[in-house]
Amino acid sequence: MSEQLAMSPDFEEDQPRAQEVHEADALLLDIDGYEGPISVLLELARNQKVDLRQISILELARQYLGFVERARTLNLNLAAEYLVMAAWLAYLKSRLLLPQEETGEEHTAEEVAEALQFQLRRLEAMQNAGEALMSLPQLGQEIFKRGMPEGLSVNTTIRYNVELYDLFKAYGDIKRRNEDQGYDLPEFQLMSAENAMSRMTRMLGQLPRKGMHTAWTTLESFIPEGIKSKLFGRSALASSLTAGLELAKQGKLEIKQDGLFRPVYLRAVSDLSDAEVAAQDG
Amino acid sequence: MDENLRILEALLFAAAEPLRTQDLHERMPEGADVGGLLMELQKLYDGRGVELVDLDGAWAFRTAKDLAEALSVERHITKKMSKAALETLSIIAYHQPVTRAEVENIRGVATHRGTLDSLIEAGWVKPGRRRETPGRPLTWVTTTSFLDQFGLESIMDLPGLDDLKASGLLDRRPAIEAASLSGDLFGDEAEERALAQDLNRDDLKEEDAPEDMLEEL
Amino acid sequence: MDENLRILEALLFAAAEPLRTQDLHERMPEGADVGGLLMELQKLYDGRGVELVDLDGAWAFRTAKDLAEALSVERHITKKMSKAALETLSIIAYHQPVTRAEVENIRGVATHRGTLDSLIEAGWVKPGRRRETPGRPLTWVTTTSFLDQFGLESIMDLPGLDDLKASGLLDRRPAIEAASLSGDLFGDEAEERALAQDLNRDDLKEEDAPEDMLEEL
Repeated sequence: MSEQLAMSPDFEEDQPRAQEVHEADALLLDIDGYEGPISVLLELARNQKVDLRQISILELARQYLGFVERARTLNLNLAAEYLVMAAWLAYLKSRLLLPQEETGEEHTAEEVAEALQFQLRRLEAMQNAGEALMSLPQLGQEIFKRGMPEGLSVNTTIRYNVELYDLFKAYGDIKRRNEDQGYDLPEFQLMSAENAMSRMTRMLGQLPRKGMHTAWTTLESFIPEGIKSKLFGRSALASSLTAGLELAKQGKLEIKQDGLFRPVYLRAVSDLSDAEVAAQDG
Repeated sequence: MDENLRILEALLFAAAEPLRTQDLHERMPEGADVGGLLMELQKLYDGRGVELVDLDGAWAFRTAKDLAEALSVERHITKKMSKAALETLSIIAYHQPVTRAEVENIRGVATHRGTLDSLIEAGWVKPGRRRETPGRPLTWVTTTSFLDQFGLESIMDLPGLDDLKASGLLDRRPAIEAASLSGDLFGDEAEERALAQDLNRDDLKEEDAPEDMLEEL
Repeated sequence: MDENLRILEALLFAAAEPLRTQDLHERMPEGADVGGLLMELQKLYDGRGVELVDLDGAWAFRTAKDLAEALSVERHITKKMSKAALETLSIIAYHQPVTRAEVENIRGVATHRGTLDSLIEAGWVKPGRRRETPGRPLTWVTTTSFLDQFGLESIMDLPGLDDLKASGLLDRRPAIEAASLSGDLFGDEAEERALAQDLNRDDLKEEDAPEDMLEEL
């Protein structure tokens, strides 16, 4: 946007006055000494030689755009941030000049101008404060510390919080470790797949039958009741599912699940045909 | 001379760096009235070539400020601080505790690597508490060495601090918030006039026709 | 206080090395009676925590010699000993004189250099004679400080292995017992609740079943 702005013939008609060309040149010569566009804006504002509270943001914007334009004329490459600032100022300028209208922006152009002015005043205050700091008498320049400090020493003595018991225990640990060669596998009580299979086969026979199929039953109802061990409970669930899958493969039951993490249902498949079932019922 | 006063004097003379009252408590004999002894010692050295200075609770002997001229032979040549570093230092000093983002906001530029580093290396700034806002950003504050460097007793002695406070310029918030929320900016008649002038400047209107600007944008 | 005396005091304080009378003449204001001022300053500091001393014709402030002790602090730190150090110490205590290789052999792990160092630093072990075997390895023995630390009269007072067993110190660790005796599967309420939770988490809710089952019936 700013480049378009800079190349616009209309804009070129807006030639900065001779004195400002000079100002911009001084700024551009020392551009490395400035910390970005705000720093340049502050320098331009100072050149207006008025209290920053009286500063004209419109005039400042015009000067800044002149500075950017001058850089272009001299074929100097300004960092992108300077061009972004130029675009922003051009926009602010247009908003300030246009009659007030509902732009839907959060802040009015005047508020934004105030903010910019505040920003410049605050930065100037900090730059002045920095100068004031540097003009204070400084250590090593005007104030001196002792040239040959003897220094203070710290002698640290360490006390160990160890008792005889700790010593014996450490020795005992070593002895025990040496005795405990080999590793005992911990015993786990689990439900075996065989156990689950026989249990499920037995239970399927007892389920109510109707038609070719018995009723759908949840997987958990095949698990023994009153299990107290979490581990045993999990193994029972896993083994029962395995047994169920095996029985399904053998065609003795059907398994269904409505979705991920939904209950698993099983039902027995009758060996008899529908007709035979009907005959039996009759 | 009181034995404890002698010990305190020797401790402060021997120490390479300022000693905090609590350091002194640790090193002084049991039951010594460190606070009272410090006062006594400071009085003893009042008006002398060497003075006992209180750096916000840390104590050190330093040559009297008014003897700068006579001591110029001791002066070391120090590297000049960069403009960026000085700006950052004064912002941290006057706005502390202040986050890096706030410093950048006030300066209007991102902080280059090395700017804050050089101040930390000089021992003039250190991390303060984290701000209890989203992201819990780290804040920066000045150190005892900073006070020592500039011969200040506390940060309340920073030059021009009261004026800056009164002017509302010690506001860490982004300019748009700070400016629009501070009543005096809008209430100020001079301000209003300045703004009105801005808007009524015929020369500006002639030079930069709004239509042209719009076209460009 | 005389201005020249103040300057002299500050000069001597700030100087990085003792200053000869001639140096002082160069640095002091024209016509100052350096010799007289030095005497005056020395008298002023007589009996204080800091003294002005004449080092073979060069002058400097020094903290009073009798306060040397006050300038260093004794700090006592209580530390816990690492398990490795404790084990190594116990092996040296029970098997002394013992070589490092033997210690490692008994412990069943390599010993870090720092482990033995910390025991030497604590003053509990020291090198004994060299073993008259190939390589003449150094042996390690316990010290008198070791006996003091643990309130032992002699290393003969260390309880024997049988005593340790009898006192239960060589028993299997309770943690191991708990793991191998996991017979108690039924009857733990906490376990039961955990299982119920597990089943609920897996969405294996019993409530889901009845309607579905009825539908099928």
